[in-house]
Amino acid sequence: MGEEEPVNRFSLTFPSLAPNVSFARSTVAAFASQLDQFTLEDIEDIRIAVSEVVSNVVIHAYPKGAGPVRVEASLYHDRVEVVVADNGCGIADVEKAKEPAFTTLPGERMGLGLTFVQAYMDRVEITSRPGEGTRVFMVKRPGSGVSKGQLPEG
Amino acid sequence: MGEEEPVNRFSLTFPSLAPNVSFARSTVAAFASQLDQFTLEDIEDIRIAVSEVVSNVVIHAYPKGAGPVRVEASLYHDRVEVVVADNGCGIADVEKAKEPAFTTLPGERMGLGLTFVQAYMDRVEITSRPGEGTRVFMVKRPGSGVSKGQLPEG
Amino acid sequence: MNLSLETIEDVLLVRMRGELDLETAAKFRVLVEEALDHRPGLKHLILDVSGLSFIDSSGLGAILGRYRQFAERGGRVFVVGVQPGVGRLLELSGLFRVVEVAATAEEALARVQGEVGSVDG
Amino acid sequence: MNLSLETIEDVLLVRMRGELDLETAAKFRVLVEEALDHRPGLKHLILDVSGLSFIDSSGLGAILGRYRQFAERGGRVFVVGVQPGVGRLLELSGLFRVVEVAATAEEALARVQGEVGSVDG
Ligand SMILES: Nc1ncnc2c1ncn2[C@@H]1O[C@H](COP(=O)(O)OP(=O)(O)O)[C@@H](O)[C@H]1O
Ligand SMILES: Nc1ncnc2c1ncn2[C@@H]1O[C@H](COP(=O)(O)OP(=O)(O)O)[C@@H](O)[C@H]1O
Repeated sequence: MGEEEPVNRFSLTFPSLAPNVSFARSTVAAFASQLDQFTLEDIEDIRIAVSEVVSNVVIHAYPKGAGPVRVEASLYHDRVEVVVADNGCGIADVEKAKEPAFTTLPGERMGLGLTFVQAYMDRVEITSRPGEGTRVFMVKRPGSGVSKGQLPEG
Repeated sequence: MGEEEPVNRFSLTFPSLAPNVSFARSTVAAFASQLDQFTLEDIEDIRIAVSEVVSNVVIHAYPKGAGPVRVEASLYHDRVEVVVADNGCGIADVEKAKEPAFTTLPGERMGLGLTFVQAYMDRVEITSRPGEGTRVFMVKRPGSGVSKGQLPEG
Repeated sequence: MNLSLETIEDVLLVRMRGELDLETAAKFRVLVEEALDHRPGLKHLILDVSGLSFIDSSGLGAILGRYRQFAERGGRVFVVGVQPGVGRLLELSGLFRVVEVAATAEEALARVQGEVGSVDG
Repeated sequence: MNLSLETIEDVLLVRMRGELDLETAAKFRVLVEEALDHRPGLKHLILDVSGLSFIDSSGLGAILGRYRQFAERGGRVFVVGVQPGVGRLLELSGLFRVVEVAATAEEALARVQGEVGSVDG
Protein backbone atom coordinates (compact mmCIF):
# COMPACT_ATOMS: atom_id res chain seq x y z
CA MET A 1 0.00 0.00 0.00
CA GLY A 2 3.05 2.26 0.09
CA GLU A 3 2.83 5.78 1.42
CA GLU A 4 -0.75 6.47 0.37
CA GLU A 5 -2.57 8.56 2.99
CA PRO A 6 -6.10 7.61 4.01
CA VAL A 7 -8.80 10.24 3.44
CA ASN A 8 -10.12 9.53 6.90
CA ARG A 9 -9.42 7.26 9.84
CA PHE A 10 -10.43 6.46 13.39
CA SER A 11 -9.10 4.53 16.33
CA LEU A 12 -11.48 3.16 18.96
CA THR A 13 -10.93 1.18 22.16
CA PHE A 14 -13.50 -0.40 24.45
CA PRO A 15 -13.72 -3.37 26.82
CA SER A 16 -14.55 -6.85 25.46
CA LEU A 17 -18.20 -6.87 26.56
CA ALA A 18 -21.03 -8.45 24.57
CA PRO A 19 -23.00 -5.20 23.99
CA ASN A 20 -19.95 -3.71 22.28
CA VAL A 21 -20.18 -6.19 19.41
CA SER A 22 -23.19 -4.30 18.07
CA PHE A 23 -21.56 -0.97 18.98
CA ALA A 24 -18.40 -1.87 17.02
CA ARG A 25 -20.18 -3.04 13.88
CA SER A 26 -22.47 0.00 13.75
CA THR A 27 -19.49 2.33 14.28
CA VAL A 28 -17.44 0.79 11.48
CA ALA A 29 -20.50 0.71 9.21
CA ALA A 30 -21.26 4.41 9.85
CA PHE A 31 -17.64 5.26 9.09
CA ALA A 32 -17.37 3.14 5.94
CA SER A 33 -20.61 4.69 4.62
CA GLN A 34 -18.61 7.88 4.06
CA LEU A 35 -17.34 6.17 0.89
CA ASP A 36 -20.35 6.68 -1.41
CA GLN A 37 -19.35 3.80 -3.68
CA PHE A 38 -20.11 1.21 -1.01
CA THR A 39 -23.45 -0.49 -1.69
CA LEU A 40 -25.80 -1.44 1.11
CA GLU A 41 -24.64 -5.02 0.62
CA ASP A 42 -20.98 -4.04 1.00
CA ILE A 43 -21.83 -2.28 4.26
CA GLU A 44 -23.75 -5.36 5.40
CA ASP A 45 -20.68 -7.53 4.63
CA ILE A 46 -18.53 -5.19 6.73
CA ARG A 47 -21.05 -5.33 9.58
CA ILE A 48 -20.92 -9.13 9.61
CA ALA A 49 -17.12 -9.27 9.47
CA VAL A 50 -16.67 -6.76 12.31
CA SER A 51 -19.34 -8.53 14.34
CA GLU A 52 -17.51 -11.86 13.97
CA VAL A 53 -14.07 -10.58 14.79
CA VAL A 54 -15.15 -8.50 17.79
CA SER A 55 -17.30 -11.41 19.05
CA ASN A 56 -14.18 -13.55 18.90
CA VAL A 57 -12.33 -11.15 21.17
CA VAL A 58 -15.27 -11.10 23.59
CA ILE A 59 -15.54 -14.89 23.69
CA HIS A 60 -12.04 -16.22 23.17
CA ALA A 61 -9.34 -13.62 23.82
CA TYR A 62 -9.74 -12.94 27.55
CA PRO A 63 -10.80 -16.10 29.38
CA LYS A 64 -10.35 -14.40 32.78
CA GLY A 65 -12.64 -11.42 32.18
CA ALA A 66 -12.99 -8.42 29.89
CA GLY A 67 -9.93 -6.85 28.33
CA PRO A 68 -9.32 -4.09 25.79
CA VAL A 69 -10.41 -4.30 22.15
CA ARG A 70 -8.89 -1.89 19.62
CA VAL A 71 -10.69 -1.17 16.37
CA GLU A 72 -9.01 0.99 13.74
CA ALA A 73 -10.28 1.88 10.32
CA SER A 74 -8.76 3.80 7.43
CA LEU A 75 -10.81 5.00 4.50
CA TYR A 76 -9.20 5.32 1.07
CA HIS A 77 -10.81 6.39 -2.20
CA ASP A 78 -11.28 2.78 -3.20
CA ARG A 79 -11.51 0.77 0.02
CA VAL A 80 -11.76 0.62 3.78
CA GLU A 81 -9.14 -1.14 5.89
CA VAL A 82 -10.19 -2.35 9.32
CA VAL A 83 -8.01 -3.70 12.12
CA VAL A 84 -9.40 -5.42 15.21
CA ALA A 85 -6.76 -6.20 17.82
CA ASP A 86 -6.56 -7.55 21.36
CA ASN A 87 -3.85 -8.33 23.94
CA GLY A 88 -5.45 -11.61 24.85
CA CYS A 89 -4.50 -15.27 24.86
CA GLY A 90 -3.71 -15.47 21.14
CA ILE A 91 -4.38 -18.29 18.67
CA ALA A 92 -2.19 -21.38 18.75
CA ASP A 93 -2.68 -22.31 15.08
CA VAL A 94 -4.04 -19.55 12.86
CA GLU A 95 -4.38 -21.78 9.78
CA LYS A 96 -6.55 -24.21 11.75
CA ALA A 97 -8.60 -21.37 13.24
CA LYS A 98 -9.48 -20.21 9.72
CA GLU A 99 -10.93 -23.60 8.75
CA PRO A 100 -14.73 -23.83 8.55
CA ALA A 101 -16.28 -25.48 11.62
CA PHE A 102 -13.07 -25.29 13.63
CA THR A 103 -13.74 -24.02 17.13
CA THR A 104 -12.02 -24.43 20.47
CA LEU A 105 -15.32 -23.76 22.26
CA PRO A 106 -17.90 -26.24 21.07
CA GLY A 107 -21.43 -25.95 22.37
CA GLU A 108 -23.07 -23.13 20.49
CA ARG A 109 -20.00 -21.83 18.66
CA MET A 110 -20.14 -22.98 15.05
CA GLY A 111 -16.53 -22.25 14.11
CA LEU A 112 -17.83 -20.16 11.19
CA GLY A 113 -16.79 -16.69 12.36
CA LEU A 114 -13.48 -16.50 10.54
CA THR A 115 -15.03 -18.34 7.59
CA PHE A 116 -17.61 -15.56 7.22
CA VAL A 117 -14.91 -12.90 7.56
CA GLN A 118 -12.97 -14.51 4.69
CA ALA A 119 -16.12 -14.85 2.61
CA TYR A 120 -17.30 -11.27 3.03
CA MET A 121 -14.09 -9.25 3.05
CA ASP A 122 -11.67 -8.93 0.12
CA ARG A 123 -8.54 -9.55 2.07
CA VAL A 124 -7.98 -10.88 5.59
CA GLU A 125 -4.70 -11.21 7.48
CA ILE A 126 -4.60 -12.72 10.94
CA THR A 127 -1.50 -12.43 13.07
CA SER A 128 -1.44 -13.88 16.54
CA ARG A 129 1.04 -14.77 19.24
CA PRO A 130 -0.06 -17.06 22.04
CA GLY A 131 -0.04 -15.08 25.27
CA GLU A 132 0.32 -11.73 23.50
CA GLY A 133 -2.76 -11.21 21.43
CA THR A 134 -4.38 -11.29 18.02
CA ARG A 135 -4.67 -8.78 15.19
CA VAL A 136 -7.09 -9.18 12.31
CA PHE A 137 -6.55 -6.90 9.32
CA MET A 138 -9.36 -6.76 6.75
CA VAL A 139 -9.92 -4.88 3.50
CA LYS A 140 -13.23 -4.23 1.77
CA ARG A 141 -13.59 -2.66 -1.66
CA PRO A 142 -16.85 -1.32 -3.08
CA GLY A 143 -18.95 -3.72 -5.12
CA SER A 144 -16.96 -6.75 -4.11
CA GLY A 145 -19.98 -8.40 -2.51
CA VAL A 146 -19.61 -11.73 -4.29
CA SER A 147 -16.05 -12.25 -5.51
CA LYS A 148 -13.18 -12.66 -3.12
CA GLY A 149 -10.31 -13.30 -5.47
CA GLN A 150 -6.70 -12.25 -5.13
CA LEU A 151 -6.12 -8.53 -4.99
CA PRO A 152 -3.40 -6.95 -7.13
CA GLU A 153 -1.83 -5.10 -4.21
CA GLY A 154 0.32 -5.80 -1.19
CA MET B 1 -17.99 11.09 41.29
CA GLY B 2 -15.58 9.16 43.50
CA GLU B 3 -14.35 5.72 42.60
CA GLU B 4 -17.48 4.42 40.89
CA GLU B 5 -16.58 2.25 37.91
CA PRO B 6 -18.45 2.74 34.63
CA VAL B 7 -20.34 -0.29 33.27
CA ASN B 8 -18.92 0.43 29.85
CA ARG B 9 -16.68 2.96 28.14
CA PHE B 10 -15.00 3.81 24.87
CA SER B 11 -12.28 6.08 23.63
CA LEU B 12 -12.27 7.25 20.01
CA THR B 13 -9.92 9.47 18.02
CA PHE B 14 -10.31 10.81 14.49
CA PRO B 15 -9.21 13.86 12.49
CA SER B 16 -11.26 17.07 12.66
CA LEU B 17 -13.01 16.65 9.30
CA ALA B 18 -16.61 17.68 8.61
CA PRO B 19 -17.90 14.15 7.82
CA ASN B 20 -16.77 13.03 11.27
CA VAL B 21 -19.33 15.25 12.98
CA SER B 22 -22.08 12.88 11.92
CA PHE B 23 -19.83 9.88 12.63
CA ALA B 24 -19.16 11.11 16.19
CA ARG B 25 -22.78 11.81 17.08
CA SER B 26 -24.00 8.49 15.73
CA THR B 27 -21.24 6.64 17.59
CA VAL B 28 -22.02 8.28 20.94
CA ALA B 29 -25.76 7.78 20.36
CA ALA B 30 -25.29 4.07 19.60
CA PHE B 31 -23.20 3.68 22.75
CA ALA B 32 -25.56 5.64 25.03
CA SER B 33 -28.49 3.56 23.76
CA GLN B 34 -27.04 0.67 25.77
CA LEU B 35 -28.65 2.34 28.80
CA ASP B 36 -32.28 1.28 28.33
CA GLN B 37 -33.60 4.13 30.45
CA PHE B 38 -32.64 6.74 27.88
CA THR B 39 -35.67 7.89 25.91
CA LEU B 40 -35.46 8.66 22.21
CA GLU B 41 -35.53 12.33 23.17
CA ASP B 42 -32.57 11.92 25.54
CA ILE B 43 -30.60 10.26 22.74
CA GLU B 44 -31.57 13.09 20.40
CA ASP B 45 -30.31 15.61 22.98
CA ILE B 46 -27.00 13.74 23.15
CA ARG B 47 -26.76 13.69 19.36
CA ILE B 48 -27.19 17.47 19.21
CA ALA B 49 -24.66 18.15 21.98
CA VAL B 50 -21.99 15.90 20.43
CA SER B 51 -22.67 17.39 17.02
CA GLU B 52 -22.15 20.92 18.36
CA VAL B 53 -19.00 20.18 20.29
CA VAL B 54 -17.33 18.17 17.53
CA SER B 55 -18.34 20.81 14.96
CA ASN B 56 -16.58 23.37 17.14
CA VAL B 57 -13.37 21.39 16.99
CA VAL B 58 -13.68 21.07 13.20
CA ILE B 59 -14.36 24.80 12.73
CA HIS B 60 -12.48 26.56 15.50
CA ALA B 61 -9.78 24.42 17.09
CA TYR B 62 -7.34 23.91 14.22
CA PRO B 63 -7.23 27.00 11.98
CA LYS B 64 -4.27 25.60 10.02
CA GLY B 65 -5.84 22.28 8.98
CA ALA B 66 -7.27 19.14 10.53
CA GLY B 67 -6.02 17.93 13.90
CA PRO B 68 -7.00 15.14 16.27
CA VAL B 69 -10.35 14.97 18.07
CA ARG B 70 -10.73 12.66 21.06
CA VAL B 71 -14.18 11.49 22.13
CA GLU B 72 -14.55 9.44 25.31
CA ALA B 73 -17.72 8.17 26.87
CA SER B 74 -18.45 6.31 30.10
CA LEU B 75 -21.74 4.66 30.80
CA TYR B 76 -23.02 4.37 34.39
CA HIS B 77 -26.28 2.89 35.61
CA ASP B 78 -27.84 6.32 35.76
CA ARG B 79 -26.00 8.48 33.20
CA VAL B 80 -23.55 8.81 30.38
CA GLU B 81 -20.49 11.05 30.62
CA VAL B 82 -18.97 12.30 27.39
CA VAL B 83 -15.67 14.11 26.87
CA VAL B 84 -14.70 15.81 23.61
CA ALA B 85 -11.15 17.11 23.59
CA ASP B 86 -8.71 18.69 21.15
CA ASN B 87 -5.12 19.99 21.18
CA GLY B 88 -6.05 23.08 19.21
CA CYS B 89 -5.92 26.83 19.68
CA GLY B 90 -8.02 26.89 22.84
CA ILE B 91 -10.65 29.42 23.94
CA ALA B 92 -9.49 32.79 25.26
CA ASP B 93 -12.55 33.44 27.43
CA VAL B 94 -14.68 30.39 28.21
CA GLU B 95 -17.41 32.37 30.01
CA LYS B 96 -17.86 34.56 26.94
CA ALA B 97 -17.84 31.55 24.61
CA LYS B 98 -20.77 30.08 26.56
CA GLU B 99 -22.96 33.15 26.00
CA PRO B 100 -25.76 32.83 23.45
CA ALA B 101 -24.90 34.40 20.09
CA PHE B 102 -21.21 34.79 20.96
CA THR B 103 -19.04 33.64 18.08
CA THR B 104 -15.54 34.50 16.91
CA LEU B 105 -16.46 33.48 13.36
CA PRO B 106 -19.46 35.50 12.23
CA GLY B 107 -20.95 34.80 8.83
CA GLU B 108 -23.01 31.66 9.15
CA ARG B 109 -22.00 30.70 12.71
CA MET B 110 -24.79 31.60 15.09
CA GLY B 111 -22.86 31.32 18.35
CA LEU B 112 -25.51 28.91 19.61
CA GLY B 113 -23.45 25.70 19.73
CA LEU B 114 -22.42 25.87 23.37
CA THR B 115 -25.87 27.29 24.25
CA PHE B 116 -27.50 24.16 22.87
CA VAL B 117 -25.00 21.94 24.69
CA GLN B 118 -25.91 23.62 27.98
CA ALA B 119 -29.63 23.39 27.21
CA TYR B 120 -29.62 19.71 26.28
CA MET B 121 -27.09 18.18 28.67
CA ASP B 122 -27.45 18.03 32.46
CA ARG B 123 -23.98 19.23 33.25
CA VAL B 124 -21.30 20.81 31.08
CA GLU B 125 -17.74 21.73 32.05
CA ILE B 126 -15.46 23.44 29.58
CA THR B 127 -11.76 23.74 30.29
CA SER B 128 -9.48 25.38 27.79
CA ARG B 129 -5.97 26.79 27.60
CA PRO B 130 -5.08 29.05 24.70
CA GLY B 131 -2.50 27.31 22.55
CA GLU B 132 -3.02 23.95 24.26
CA GLY B 133 -6.55 22.87 23.56
CA THR B 134 -10.09 22.49 24.82
CA ARG B 135 -11.92 19.80 26.76
CA VAL B 136 -15.69 19.66 27.07
CA PHE B 137 -17.10 17.30 29.70
CA MET B 138 -20.86 16.62 29.52
CA VAL B 139 -23.26 14.48 31.54
CA LYS B 140 -26.68 13.27 30.45
CA ARG B 141 -29.14 11.46 32.73
CA PRO B 142 -32.21 9.59 31.49
CA GLY B 143 -35.43 11.54 31.27
CA SER B 144 -33.76 14.90 31.81
CA GLY B 145 -34.97 16.18 28.47
CA VAL B 146 -36.47 19.43 29.77
CA SER B 147 -34.92 20.39 33.10
CA LYS B 148 -31.32 21.39 33.38
CA GLY B 149 -31.10 22.33 37.02
CA GLN B 150 -28.24 21.84 39.42
CA LEU B 151 -27.17 18.26 39.96
CA PRO B 152 -26.61 16.97 43.48
CA GLU B 153 -23.18 15.58 42.69
CA GLY B 154 -19.77 16.98 41.90
CA MET C 1 -33.71 -7.30 19.88
CA ASN C 2 -37.36 -7.87 20.60
CA LEU C 3 -38.51 -11.45 21.23
CA SER C 4 -42.13 -12.52 21.53
CA LEU C 5 -43.06 -16.09 22.48
CA GLU C 6 -46.40 -17.78 21.92
CA THR C 7 -47.49 -21.39 22.55
CA ILE C 8 -50.00 -23.11 20.29
CA GLU C 9 -50.63 -26.61 21.70
CA ASP C 10 -47.21 -28.30 21.53
CA VAL C 11 -45.68 -25.64 19.28
CA LEU C 12 -43.50 -22.75 20.49
CA LEU C 13 -43.66 -19.80 18.12
CA VAL C 14 -40.88 -17.22 18.58
CA ARG C 15 -41.01 -13.94 16.68
CA MET C 16 -37.68 -12.10 16.47
CA ARG C 17 -37.25 -8.42 15.69
CA GLY C 18 -33.89 -6.63 15.46
CA GLU C 19 -30.39 -8.06 15.50
CA LEU C 20 -29.44 -11.58 16.55
CA ASP C 21 -25.79 -11.53 17.65
CA LEU C 22 -23.64 -12.69 20.58
CA GLU C 23 -25.52 -10.53 23.09
CA THR C 24 -29.08 -11.12 21.94
CA ALA C 25 -28.51 -14.82 21.19
CA ALA C 26 -27.98 -15.29 24.94
CA LYS C 27 -31.37 -13.70 25.66
CA PHE C 28 -32.99 -15.90 23.03
CA ARG C 29 -31.51 -19.05 24.57
CA VAL C 30 -32.62 -18.11 28.07
CA LEU C 31 -36.20 -17.29 27.02
CA VAL C 32 -36.62 -20.55 25.11
CA GLU C 33 -35.19 -22.50 28.03
CA GLU C 34 -37.65 -20.84 30.40
CA ALA C 35 -40.54 -21.70 28.08
CA LEU C 36 -39.42 -25.36 28.01
CA ASP C 37 -39.19 -25.39 31.81
CA HIS C 38 -42.71 -24.05 32.19
CA ARG C 39 -44.28 -26.20 29.48
CA PRO C 40 -42.42 -29.50 29.24
CA GLY C 41 -44.97 -30.68 26.63
CA LEU C 42 -43.58 -28.34 23.98
CA LYS C 43 -42.32 -30.30 21.01
CA HIS C 44 -41.98 -28.14 17.92
CA LEU C 45 -40.37 -24.75 17.32
CA ILE C 46 -41.28 -22.11 14.75
CA LEU C 47 -38.89 -19.16 14.44
CA ASP C 48 -40.36 -16.17 12.65
CA VAL C 49 -37.26 -14.27 11.49
CA SER C 50 -39.11 -11.86 9.17
CA GLY C 51 -38.30 -8.94 11.51
CA LEU C 52 -34.61 -9.83 11.84
CA SER C 53 -32.38 -7.12 10.35
CA PHE C 54 -29.03 -8.74 11.19
CA ILE C 55 -27.60 -12.14 12.03
CA ASP C 56 -24.04 -13.42 12.43
CA SER C 57 -22.47 -16.77 13.34
CA SER C 58 -23.38 -16.35 17.02
CA GLY C 59 -27.03 -15.91 16.03
CA LEU C 60 -26.86 -18.92 13.72
CA GLY C 61 -25.28 -20.93 16.54
CA ALA C 62 -28.18 -20.05 18.80
CA ILE C 63 -30.67 -21.23 16.19
CA LEU C 64 -28.68 -24.46 15.72
CA GLY C 65 -28.63 -24.93 19.50
CA ARG C 66 -32.44 -24.63 19.68
CA TYR C 67 -32.74 -26.96 16.69
CA ARG C 68 -30.77 -29.63 18.57
CA GLN C 69 -32.90 -29.13 21.66
CA PHE C 70 -36.20 -29.64 19.83
CA ALA C 71 -34.86 -32.40 17.56
CA GLU C 72 -33.88 -34.32 20.71
CA ARG C 73 -37.52 -34.25 21.79
CA GLY C 74 -38.54 -35.59 18.38
CA GLY C 75 -39.91 -32.21 17.33
CA ARG C 76 -39.64 -30.24 14.12
CA VAL C 77 -38.00 -26.83 13.74
CA PHE C 78 -39.12 -24.25 11.16
CA VAL C 79 -37.60 -20.97 10.14
CA VAL C 80 -40.16 -18.67 8.51
CA GLY C 81 -40.17 -15.26 6.81
CA VAL C 82 -36.52 -15.42 5.75
CA GLN C 83 -35.31 -12.14 4.20
CA PRO C 84 -32.40 -12.15 1.68
CA GLY C 85 -29.73 -10.82 4.09
CA VAL C 86 -30.47 -13.44 6.73
CA GLY C 87 -31.03 -16.06 4.03
CA ARG C 88 -27.52 -15.95 2.59
CA LEU C 89 -26.06 -16.67 6.06
CA LEU C 90 -28.49 -19.52 6.70
CA GLU C 91 -27.37 -20.87 3.32
CA LEU C 92 -23.61 -20.39 3.84
CA SER C 93 -23.76 -21.94 7.31
CA GLY C 94 -25.62 -25.03 6.13
CA LEU C 95 -28.49 -24.34 8.57
CA PHE C 96 -30.95 -24.48 5.66
CA ARG C 97 -30.06 -28.15 5.37
CA VAL C 98 -31.16 -28.98 8.91
CA VAL C 99 -34.15 -26.74 9.66
CA GLU C 100 -37.40 -26.70 7.68
CA VAL C 101 -38.36 -23.52 5.85
CA ALA C 102 -41.83 -22.04 5.39
CA ALA C 103 -43.09 -18.72 4.09
CA THR C 104 -45.17 -17.82 7.15
CA ALA C 105 -45.81 -19.02 10.69
CA GLU C 106 -49.33 -20.08 9.60
CA GLU C 107 -47.92 -22.33 6.88
CA ALA C 108 -45.42 -23.92 9.29
CA LEU C 109 -48.18 -24.44 11.86
CA ALA C 110 -50.44 -26.09 9.27
CA ARG C 111 -47.59 -28.41 8.29
CA VAL C 112 -46.87 -29.42 11.90
CA GLN C 113 -50.54 -29.94 12.71
CA GLY C 114 -51.20 -31.68 9.37
CA GLU C 115 -48.45 -34.20 10.19
CA VAL C 116 -50.11 -35.04 13.50
CA GLY C 117 -53.41 -35.48 11.63
CA SER C 118 -51.94 -37.81 9.02
CA VAL C 119 -50.12 -39.90 11.61
CA ASP C 120 -53.35 -40.25 13.52
CA GLY C 121 -55.62 -40.82 10.45
CA MET D 1 -28.53 14.42 3.04
CA ASN D 2 -30.66 14.53 -0.08
CA LEU D 3 -31.56 17.94 -1.55
CA SER D 4 -34.00 18.49 -4.39
CA LEU D 5 -34.48 21.96 -5.92
CA GLU D 6 -37.45 23.11 -7.97
CA THR D 7 -38.25 26.56 -9.41
CA ILE D 8 -41.86 27.78 -9.70
CA GLU D 9 -41.80 31.22 -11.36
CA ASP D 10 -39.79 33.37 -8.91
CA VAL D 11 -39.94 30.83 -6.08
CA LEU D 12 -37.15 28.37 -5.22
CA LEU D 13 -38.51 25.27 -3.48
CA VAL D 14 -35.88 23.14 -1.69
CA ARG D 15 -36.84 19.77 -0.27
CA MET D 16 -34.41 18.41 2.36
CA ARG D 17 -34.12 14.79 3.42
CA GLY D 18 -31.71 13.49 6.06
CA GLU D 19 -29.45 15.39 8.41
CA LEU D 20 -28.55 19.09 8.14
CA ASP D 21 -25.25 19.63 9.94
CA LEU D 22 -21.86 21.24 9.31
CA GLU D 23 -21.07 19.00 6.36
CA THR D 24 -24.44 19.01 4.62
CA ALA D 25 -25.10 22.71 5.33
CA ALA D 26 -22.16 23.47 3.03
CA LYS D 27 -23.78 21.45 0.22
CA PHE D 28 -27.08 23.24 0.80
CA ARG D 29 -25.41 26.66 0.58
CA VAL D 30 -23.58 25.78 -2.63
CA LEU D 31 -26.69 24.40 -4.35
CA VAL D 32 -28.81 27.45 -3.50
CA GLU D 33 -26.02 29.77 -4.67
CA GLU D 34 -25.82 27.90 -7.97
CA ALA D 35 -29.59 28.20 -8.42
CA LEU D 36 -29.39 31.98 -7.81
CA ASP D 37 -26.55 32.27 -10.33
CA HIS D 38 -28.52 30.44 -13.01
CA ARG D 39 -31.83 32.20 -12.33
CA PRO D 40 -31.19 35.70 -11.05
CA GLY D 41 -34.96 36.36 -11.10
CA LEU D 42 -35.55 34.08 -8.07
CA LYS D 43 -37.05 36.04 -5.22
CA HIS D 44 -38.70 33.75 -2.65
CA LEU D 45 -37.51 30.59 -0.89
CA ILE D 46 -39.57 27.69 0.45
CA LEU D 47 -37.69 25.10 2.52
CA ASP D 48 -39.55 21.82 2.93
CA VAL D 49 -37.95 20.31 6.04
CA SER D 50 -40.51 17.53 6.52
CA GLY D 51 -37.88 14.91 5.62
CA LEU D 52 -35.22 16.33 7.93
CA SER D 53 -34.33 13.89 10.71
CA PHE D 54 -31.65 16.02 12.39
CA ILE D 55 -30.55 19.64 12.60
CA ASP D 56 -27.98 21.43 14.76
CA SER D 57 -26.73 25.02 15.02
CA SER D 58 -24.70 24.69 11.81
CA GLY D 59 -27.86 23.67 9.96
CA LEU D 60 -29.81 26.53 11.53
CA GLY D 61 -27.02 28.92 10.54
CA ALA D 62 -27.30 27.77 6.94
CA ILE D 63 -31.05 28.43 6.96
CA LEU D 64 -30.47 31.87 8.49
CA GLY D 65 -27.83 32.58 5.84
CA ARG D 66 -30.30 31.75 3.05
CA TYR D 67 -32.95 33.81 4.81
CA ARG D 68 -30.65 36.86 4.69
CA GLN D 69 -29.88 36.24 1.04
CA PHE D 70 -33.53 36.18 0.00
CA ALA D 71 -34.61 38.96 2.36
CA GLU D 72 -31.98 41.19 0.71
CA ARG D 73 -33.75 40.67 -2.61
CA GLY D 74 -37.02 41.65 -0.99
CA GLY D 75 -38.25 38.04 -1.03
CA ARG D 76 -40.05 35.93 1.56
CA VAL D 77 -38.68 32.76 3.19
CA PHE D 78 -40.91 29.90 4.36
CA VAL D 79 -40.08 26.81 6.35
CA VAL D 80 -42.69 24.07 5.84
CA GLY D 81 -43.40 20.61 7.24
CA VAL D 82 -41.64 21.21 10.55
CA GLN D 83 -41.42 18.07 12.71
CA PRO D 84 -41.16 18.33 16.51
CA GLY D 85 -37.43 17.55 16.78
CA VAL D 86 -36.45 20.18 14.23
CA GLY D 87 -39.14 22.54 15.61
CA ARG D 88 -37.69 22.87 19.09
CA LEU D 89 -34.34 23.97 17.64
CA LEU D 90 -35.98 26.49 15.30
CA GLU D 91 -37.77 27.78 18.39
CA LEU D 92 -34.75 27.88 20.70
CA SER D 93 -32.62 29.60 18.06
CA GLY D 94 -35.18 32.31 17.39
CA LEU D 95 -35.35 31.34 13.69
CA PHE D 96 -39.13 30.96 13.99
CA ARG D 97 -39.25 34.71 14.61
CA VAL D 98 -37.63 35.58 11.28
CA VAL D 99 -38.86 32.99 8.77
CA GLU D 100 -42.52 32.37 7.89
CA VAL D 101 -44.00 28.98 8.70
CA ALA D 102 -46.53 27.00 6.66
CA ALA D 103 -47.85 23.46 6.89
CA THR D 104 -47.02 22.46 3.31
CA ALA D 105 -45.14 23.76 0.28
CA GLU D 106 -48.49 24.24 -1.48
CA GLU D 107 -49.75 26.50 1.29
CA ALA D 108 -46.55 28.56 1.27
CA LEU D 109 -46.73 28.85 -2.53
CA ALA D 110 -50.35 30.00 -2.38
CA ARG D 111 -49.40 32.63 0.17
CA VAL D 112 -46.51 33.95 -1.93
CA GLN D 113 -48.56 33.99 -5.12
CA GLY D 114 -51.61 35.45 -3.34
CA GLU D 115 -49.46 38.34 -2.15
CA VAL D 116 -48.38 39.10 -5.74
CA GLY D 117 -52.05 39.04 -6.83
CA SER D 118 -53.20 41.44 -4.13
CA VAL D 119 -50.36 43.87 -4.84
CA ASP D 120 -51.30 43.85 -8.52
CA GLY D 121 -55.07 44.00 -8.08
N1 LIG E 1 -9.23 -12.93 19.14
C1 LIG E 1 -9.04 -14.25 19.41
N2 LIG E 1 -8.35 -14.62 20.51
C2 LIG E 1 -8.14 -15.93 20.78
N3 LIG E 1 -8.61 -16.93 20.01
C3 LIG E 1 -9.30 -16.64 18.90
C4 LIG E 1 -9.57 -15.28 18.55
N4 LIG E 1 -10.28 -15.28 17.39
C5 LIG E 1 -10.45 -16.56 17.04
N5 LIG E 1 -9.86 -17.40 17.93
C6 LIG E 1 -9.79 -18.87 17.86
O1 LIG E 1 -10.12 -19.27 16.54
C7 LIG E 1 -11.18 -20.24 16.58
C8 LIG E 1 -12.05 -20.13 15.34
O2 LIG E 1 -12.73 -18.85 15.31
P1 LIG E 1 -14.09 -18.72 14.52
O3 LIG E 1 -13.92 -19.24 13.12
O4 LIG E 1 -14.52 -17.30 14.60
O5 LIG E 1 -15.10 -19.67 15.26
P2 LIG E 1 -15.82 -19.62 16.70
O6 LIG E 1 -15.72 -18.22 17.23
O7 LIG E 1 -17.21 -20.02 16.40
O8 LIG E 1 -15.10 -20.59 17.57
C9 LIG E 1 -11.90 -19.97 17.87
O9 LIG E 1 -12.61 -21.09 18.33
C10 LIG E 1 -10.75 -19.57 18.81
O10 LIG E 1 -10.09 -20.69 19.30
N1 LIG F 1 -12.92 23.47 20.51
C1 LIG F 1 -12.78 24.81 20.38
N2 LIG F 1 -11.57 25.36 20.09
C2 LIG F 1 -11.43 26.70 19.96
N3 LIG F 1 -12.44 27.57 20.12
C3 LIG F 1 -13.68 27.10 20.41
C4 LIG F 1 -13.90 25.70 20.55
N4 LIG F 1 -15.22 25.52 20.86
C5 LIG F 1 -15.76 26.75 20.91
N5 LIG F 1 -14.84 27.70 20.64
C6 LIG F 1 -15.04 29.17 20.66
O1 LIG F 1 -16.27 29.44 21.33
C7 LIG F 1 -17.11 30.24 20.52
C8 LIG F 1 -18.58 29.92 20.79
O2 LIG F 1 -18.87 28.59 20.40
P1 LIG F 1 -20.37 28.18 20.00
O3 LIG F 1 -21.30 28.65 21.06
O4 LIG F 1 -20.39 26.74 19.70
O5 LIG F 1 -20.68 29.04 18.69
P2 LIG F 1 -20.16 28.95 17.18
O6 LIG F 1 -19.50 27.63 16.95
O7 LIG F 1 -21.39 29.13 16.36
O8 LIG F 1 -19.18 30.08 17.02
C9 LIG F 1 -16.65 29.96 19.09
O9 LIG F 1 -16.99 31.00 18.20
C10 LIG F 1 -15.14 29.78 19.29
O10 LIG F 1 -14.50 31.02 19.33
